[in-house]
Amino acid sequence: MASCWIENSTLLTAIVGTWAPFVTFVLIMLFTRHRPKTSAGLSLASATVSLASALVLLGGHWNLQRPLEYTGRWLVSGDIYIPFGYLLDPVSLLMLTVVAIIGFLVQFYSLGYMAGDPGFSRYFALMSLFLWSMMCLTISPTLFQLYIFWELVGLSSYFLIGFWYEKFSAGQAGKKAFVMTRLGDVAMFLGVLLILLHLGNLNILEIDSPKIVGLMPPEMLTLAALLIFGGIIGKSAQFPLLTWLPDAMQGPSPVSALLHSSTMVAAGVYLFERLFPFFLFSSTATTVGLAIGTISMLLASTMAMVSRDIKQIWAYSTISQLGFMLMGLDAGGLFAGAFHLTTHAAFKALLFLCAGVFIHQYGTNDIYDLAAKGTRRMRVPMLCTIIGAGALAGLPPLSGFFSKEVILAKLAGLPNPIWLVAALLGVFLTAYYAFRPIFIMLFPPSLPAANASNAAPEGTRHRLLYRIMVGPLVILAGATVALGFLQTPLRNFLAGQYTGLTTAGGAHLGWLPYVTSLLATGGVALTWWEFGRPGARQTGFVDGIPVIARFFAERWYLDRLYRAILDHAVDRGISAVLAQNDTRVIDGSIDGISRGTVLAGRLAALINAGMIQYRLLMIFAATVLLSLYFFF
Amino acid sequence: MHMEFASFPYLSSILAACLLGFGAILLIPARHTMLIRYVSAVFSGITLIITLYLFCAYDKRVGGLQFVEKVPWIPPLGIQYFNGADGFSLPNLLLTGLVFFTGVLTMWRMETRVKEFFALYFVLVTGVFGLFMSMDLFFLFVWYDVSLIPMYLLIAVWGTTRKEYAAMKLTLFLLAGSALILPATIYLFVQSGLNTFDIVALMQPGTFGESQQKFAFIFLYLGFGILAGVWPFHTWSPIGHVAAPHAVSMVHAGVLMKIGAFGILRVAIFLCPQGWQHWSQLMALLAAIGIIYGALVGLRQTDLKYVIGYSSVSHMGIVGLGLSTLTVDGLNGAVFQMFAHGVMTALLFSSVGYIYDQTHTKSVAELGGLSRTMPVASSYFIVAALAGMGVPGLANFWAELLVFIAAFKVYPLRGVLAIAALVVSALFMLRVVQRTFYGPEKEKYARLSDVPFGLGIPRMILAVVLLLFGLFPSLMVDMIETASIPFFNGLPR
Amino acid sequence: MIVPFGHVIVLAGALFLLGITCAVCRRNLIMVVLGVEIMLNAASIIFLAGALRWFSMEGQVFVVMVLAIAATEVAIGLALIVYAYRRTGSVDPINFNCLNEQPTGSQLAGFIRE
Amino acid sequence: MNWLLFTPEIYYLLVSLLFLGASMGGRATPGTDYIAALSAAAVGMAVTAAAVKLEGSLFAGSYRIDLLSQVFKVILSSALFLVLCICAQLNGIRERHRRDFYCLLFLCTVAMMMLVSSVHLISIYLSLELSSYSLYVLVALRKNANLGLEAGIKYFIIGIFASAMMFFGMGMVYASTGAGYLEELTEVLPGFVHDPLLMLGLLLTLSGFFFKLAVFPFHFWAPDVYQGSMNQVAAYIATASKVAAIGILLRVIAVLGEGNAYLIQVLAVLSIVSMTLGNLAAIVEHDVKRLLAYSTIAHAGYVLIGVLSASAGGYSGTVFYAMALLLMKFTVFLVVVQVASAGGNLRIEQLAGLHRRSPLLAMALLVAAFSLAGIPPTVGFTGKFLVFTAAMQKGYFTLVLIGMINVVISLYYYLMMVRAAYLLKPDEALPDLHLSLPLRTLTGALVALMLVAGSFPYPFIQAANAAVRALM
Repeated sequence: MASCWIENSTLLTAIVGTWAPFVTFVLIMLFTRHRPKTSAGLSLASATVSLASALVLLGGHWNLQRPLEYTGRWLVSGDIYIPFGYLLDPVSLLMLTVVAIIGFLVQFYSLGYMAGDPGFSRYFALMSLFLWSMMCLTISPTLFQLYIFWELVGLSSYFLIGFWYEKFSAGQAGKKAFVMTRLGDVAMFLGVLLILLHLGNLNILEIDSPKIVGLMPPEMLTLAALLIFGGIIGKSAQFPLLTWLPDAMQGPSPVSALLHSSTMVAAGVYLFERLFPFFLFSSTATTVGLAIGTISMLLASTMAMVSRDIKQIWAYSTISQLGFMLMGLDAGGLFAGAFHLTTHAAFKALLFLCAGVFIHQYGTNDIYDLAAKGTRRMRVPMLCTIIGAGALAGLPPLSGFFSKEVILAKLAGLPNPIWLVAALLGVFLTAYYAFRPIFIMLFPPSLPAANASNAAPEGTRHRLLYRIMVGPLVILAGATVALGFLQTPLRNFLAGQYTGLTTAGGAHLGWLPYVTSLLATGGVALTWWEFGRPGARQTGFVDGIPVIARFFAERWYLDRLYRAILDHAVDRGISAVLAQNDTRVIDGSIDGISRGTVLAGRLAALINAGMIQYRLLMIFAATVLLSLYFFF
Repeated sequence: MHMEFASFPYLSSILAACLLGFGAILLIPARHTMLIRYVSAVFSGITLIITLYLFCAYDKRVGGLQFVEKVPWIPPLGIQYFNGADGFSLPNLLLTGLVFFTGVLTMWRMETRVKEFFALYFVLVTGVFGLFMSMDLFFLFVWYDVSLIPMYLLIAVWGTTRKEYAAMKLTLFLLAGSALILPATIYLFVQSGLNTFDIVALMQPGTFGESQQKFAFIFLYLGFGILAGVWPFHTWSPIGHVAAPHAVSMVHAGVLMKIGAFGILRVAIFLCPQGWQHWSQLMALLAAIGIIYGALVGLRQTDLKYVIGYSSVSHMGIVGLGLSTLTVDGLNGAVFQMFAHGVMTALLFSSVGYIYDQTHTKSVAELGGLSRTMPVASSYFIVAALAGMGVPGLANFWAELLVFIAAFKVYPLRGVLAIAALVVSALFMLRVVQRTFYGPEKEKYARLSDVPFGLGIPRMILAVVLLLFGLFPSLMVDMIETASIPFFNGLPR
Repeated sequence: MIVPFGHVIVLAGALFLLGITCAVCRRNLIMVVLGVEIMLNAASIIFLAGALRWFSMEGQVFVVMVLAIAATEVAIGLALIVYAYRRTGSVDPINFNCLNEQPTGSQLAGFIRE
Repeated sequence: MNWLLFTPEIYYLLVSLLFLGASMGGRATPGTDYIAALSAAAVGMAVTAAAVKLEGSLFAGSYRIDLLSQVFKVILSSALFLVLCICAQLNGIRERHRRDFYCLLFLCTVAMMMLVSSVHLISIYLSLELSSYSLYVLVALRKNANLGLEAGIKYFIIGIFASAMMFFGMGMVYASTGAGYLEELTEVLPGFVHDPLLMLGLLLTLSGFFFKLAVFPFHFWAPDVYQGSMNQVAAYIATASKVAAIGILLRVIAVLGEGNAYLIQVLAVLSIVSMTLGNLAAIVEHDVKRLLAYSTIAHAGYVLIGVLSASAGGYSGTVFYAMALLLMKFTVFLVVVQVASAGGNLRIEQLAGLHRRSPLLAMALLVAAFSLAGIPPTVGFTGKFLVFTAAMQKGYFTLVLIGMINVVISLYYYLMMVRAAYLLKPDEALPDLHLSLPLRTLTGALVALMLVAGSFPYPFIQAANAAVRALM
């Protein structure tokens, strides 16, 4: 660390903001495990500190000219230098702020949501751990640091998904998430090493500078970019590693809101933003990225169309929206990706938190059940859900509309129109699946008696908890509506990033917004026809074709495929063969040697067992043999 | 007789503490079990304190061998009692101190033949300490055998599953290793023509010709490699881990396997650098196979200790890979990994020890939902498992990082394979955690108690160490570099 | 020497072999001892040949000594054999092979195999 | 002639004659006899020790007194003393044979002492035969006559067979060189290196020593004799007799010396076969004494490694090894004698529960077993190390490697003994073994000595070096 870190207020702010959650984590784990209130207080306080520092940093560097970088020695070994430090530039500041805000809101919300849980302290400790690692990831100046915290957010995700570890499926889901992201991480690690090999260090600014093209042969650069993209695929749950995210919904809803929609899974997209110029150096990599993004987007959309679990629907939509972001980025639109990331963070967190309120109240995830139990009477959450879904669907004038529009504009600028067409199809499908649960919940076929369950829960304690939970909803809903109008300031803010870079400017097509909103409205309308209108059968058009519905519901059989590979190829295949090899071949040969030795021992004993004269003969024979040795 | 002591003989006092402890235990009548435990704890604590002191007192700016003690032993053969500590041995000494002390505490509740157990345990550790500090080939070999022999009784008497088979197998296997080491050692002694077993003198460039180095290296590598669990000579280790009592498993996986790796480093690589360069391809291959193989076989295991055993094979493969890279980073990583893996496995075995004492089973299938009944014990295990998976923030991550970077540079393909094994190791570690600690609580384990504070101390120490070096890896790497960089600069190019 | 040295060696060797044959083939302890005596005598012949060859008396001293030694040998041997005959009523060496009960080894082998 | 040089031998001869006289008349008084024998042996040890610095030659130069012989005599006299220490309960033989037993034991010791001093073919042959004859009778003395008798007959037949071969060989050596003194041989040998007659003669000559040392193929008596003779006699054969054989072998090989590649190769082959065969056969053995016999055969192989190195280091290593063998073999036999106190044979399983019955004996067994296997820091390891180093100096890498592999094999059966003592539970509860105080002290001292001589071998190595200097 720079020696004057105390005096440098920016750095001090950053350090305090990022490390406060870690201190909280340690304090809670060591001392306040059995004092839930203290733990929550500590955690919330540190989240507040982080939020404040993030806002201060953002405000203080709104007009940042060039990136600020502070590094200090962490580890030096031979010619490997691994620093720890802070890199403050528009991209990281924006992400930092997003993380801090949503982190704060979700923690506040959790006060209500997690109240009374036996693992209350542990929950807040883990949330702090996550916040710490996510913030450190965001401000990483080197890929090493980024990779380290990348792993750590994965770890906190593992623990938070499996938070209710007594539920076997929760633990399984956590494991699945960790291992699948690990798969991507390994690829990323290899990519990082490849860069290290050629560049000699992993400073992000250096990787992003054009000199890398001179240092790395093009095929190596492409390979490195693709490998790192592997990490993004894992973390952002893109095709083909997308199946862990729906399962991750086993965790508490606030966790889904924070980790598995708005921030952690967006880390993949963030990494792309970080290495944006680097990726653009390799056209192959961007094309592959575009394809992966598109496939993920469409695939997830189809899955969302048939799911009955509200959190899973939003999870699929997350995958799909992350795909959108990657498409935008791969098309060369840094702002497109970053802007959609920001708005998505807001509205997706909103959606999950709303879903959390429903689930907390009614104890079920199934949208039909929820509808039957009367979610429509919970006015605020319902309204917020509609706002969030509207943003998700890209209905004007909500923020989602603007951010998607930017991406579409970038895609339209590409020579190949197929990406735009796919994206427009995605817009339609998004609108369809986003409003499907809404209409189902709004217009249940039959409602329970009005008084049976009041909209707002009864009892003062319940009411308090409910209020605590609703507070963040309102804020997020406000943000969802407002963010769309902040497009220009944000664009200006991000314009400072990667100034030297010239990318193909997106075509500014006048007709695009209209087409988009038309498609979105069309999607909503179709949903209304199928689910919303009075007397609707509440089955989607996909449900009409059972084969396809089943296909979608089974996640295109991807999960089964992986399971089969793991079970049959790895577990019962390679692993079993190797285990057999261990016991049969290696141990077998060693035991064989021992047995052989014993056998030889018995033979040797046999030689010594004959009668006297036989022994005399042996002596004589051996002597003759030895003397023969002399003569020949 | 000419003796040479650089300072107060700290290193010898470690050995003295062990031997005094041994003597004290022998003198106490067998029925005073509590007294024996306290005596053991005190003496092992003393060794821990001394090693810790040495680790801190070592002057990194000066580097080289410090705390040197030299006493002629058998002058006609040039054998000296020659101890010294450098950046390679200090981490291992500290590790031994840690595992020794925590091992004694882990066995606090053991009731059968307490006196004999601790006496043998002290002998075992004396050998280990001696090996790490000895700079004389002859003594190094002696300590090697001293540390192996008590294993037989320790496993055969106090062990559990297939204990006699395991004990016999382990002893013969490791002795077979020494059967390769001793001839090579004497060979080097004779070939040098210096009439000395002094490693410092023998490692001067030009002492041995290239062909001699190649010849001796392979014997030394295989001999020590057996103890280091090099594939395909690893099968003794999982079986041994499983059968041994907990503290012995701790020492065994935590320290004893390091002896093998340390021997490869201190003897084979130091004395035969050209042999090292010649055989490094083979080393890397065996190591890479070991890493993947261990992880994949570990996937199939259903006994907690077997899982740990195979993970050790995999992790020791990482050490081997680091040693094979012929780079500073590789050596740093390998030595760091020795330390980190030692602490990590000790923690794993210590936790499993507690769990086994409570539930009387090690079968993953029978266990389940333990997080509910014993959250503290579980979290220790989980911390260690995470370290084993190479999660950042814990010491193992750094070690593996350094090794992988070096390996990727030098042997891209083998490096990639080894890195890919990270996924498998994550899979099998998490699988065990999932089946053992998560899931619904089982009726029969509902009444078990969690780790009381006192018994938790050893695990706490180990976990803190893991975290400390995970957050501040420089503490360790700077230490190792004081040895690795001069060693590399001294190599003939 | 009248007889060439080589011839004497051959004679001694033949005698020695005869002795060995006797010791190995005859199923009688006394005959075994006798066979060994023949071997000693063969050796004596060599010594005598050597004494003649090198014109030294040492060889003859050897022979004298060995006569005494052979006598002792036979004394002890006969004592043992007579004792044995009294106890077992037999001087067939095959009757004196009860010590080495065949080691089963199955237990140990089983242990290895487990 | 300076009869002073001959003092130890005369002393032992006199004691032996005294016992001979006593055995002819008077009633048996076991207690007194034992005390007398033990104190005679103790005094003998002192006499021998006092004579250690003597030098000179006797009997027309056929008998040499030098440091080597005197050191070996000290070892031999201590071996006798040690063996007598465990003869307190001579349950193996009839009471009326006790005095005969002592007489023969002393006589045998005299013969062995003479053996290590002999430098002429005749004196070698004579003393060898003398020691053998005493042992034949000692073996046959056993009360359980079928065991003792059979062992005695086997020992006798194989012994005389080997001695006849040896004598034949001596004849060939003499006939081809005309030399009877070892020194003469040294001088004339270089001219005869390619004479097959001489080479064959040397090989056959060595067979007598090989018989004593139980080297393949002259080892066939060992298992049966160890098993058949009573425990104390077996202990004596395993210790004293081996030491004497090593002593004379050193003398002879030192004469044949370097440059005799054929002979060295034969020795190497014999060494390898002996170790391997001995160790392998021991694996499946259940009778402790028989097992020890096989282990003796294996050890003979290790000894040969030192001998065939034909260098000062090798010889001194061999001397050290002889001392080590005495210590560790005797310790095991001490345990055997104590555990099988009724005088019977001992099976490995009968060691079960020893660690409870007598922790001291169990520990002695443990240390001795590891020492026999050659595990540091015991004396057995140091001995092996010295021998191996010497062999390596001659470049016999493979030999050392095979030796080490044999160590691994041998560890198996030594561990089986340890296992029995520490792990097995006896079928029925056996009473504790109470050792008398002197025996306890002796056991403790032996254990300590094995460890101390293993860890601080320098003084012992110096002694061995000094002794060997007489050879060079």
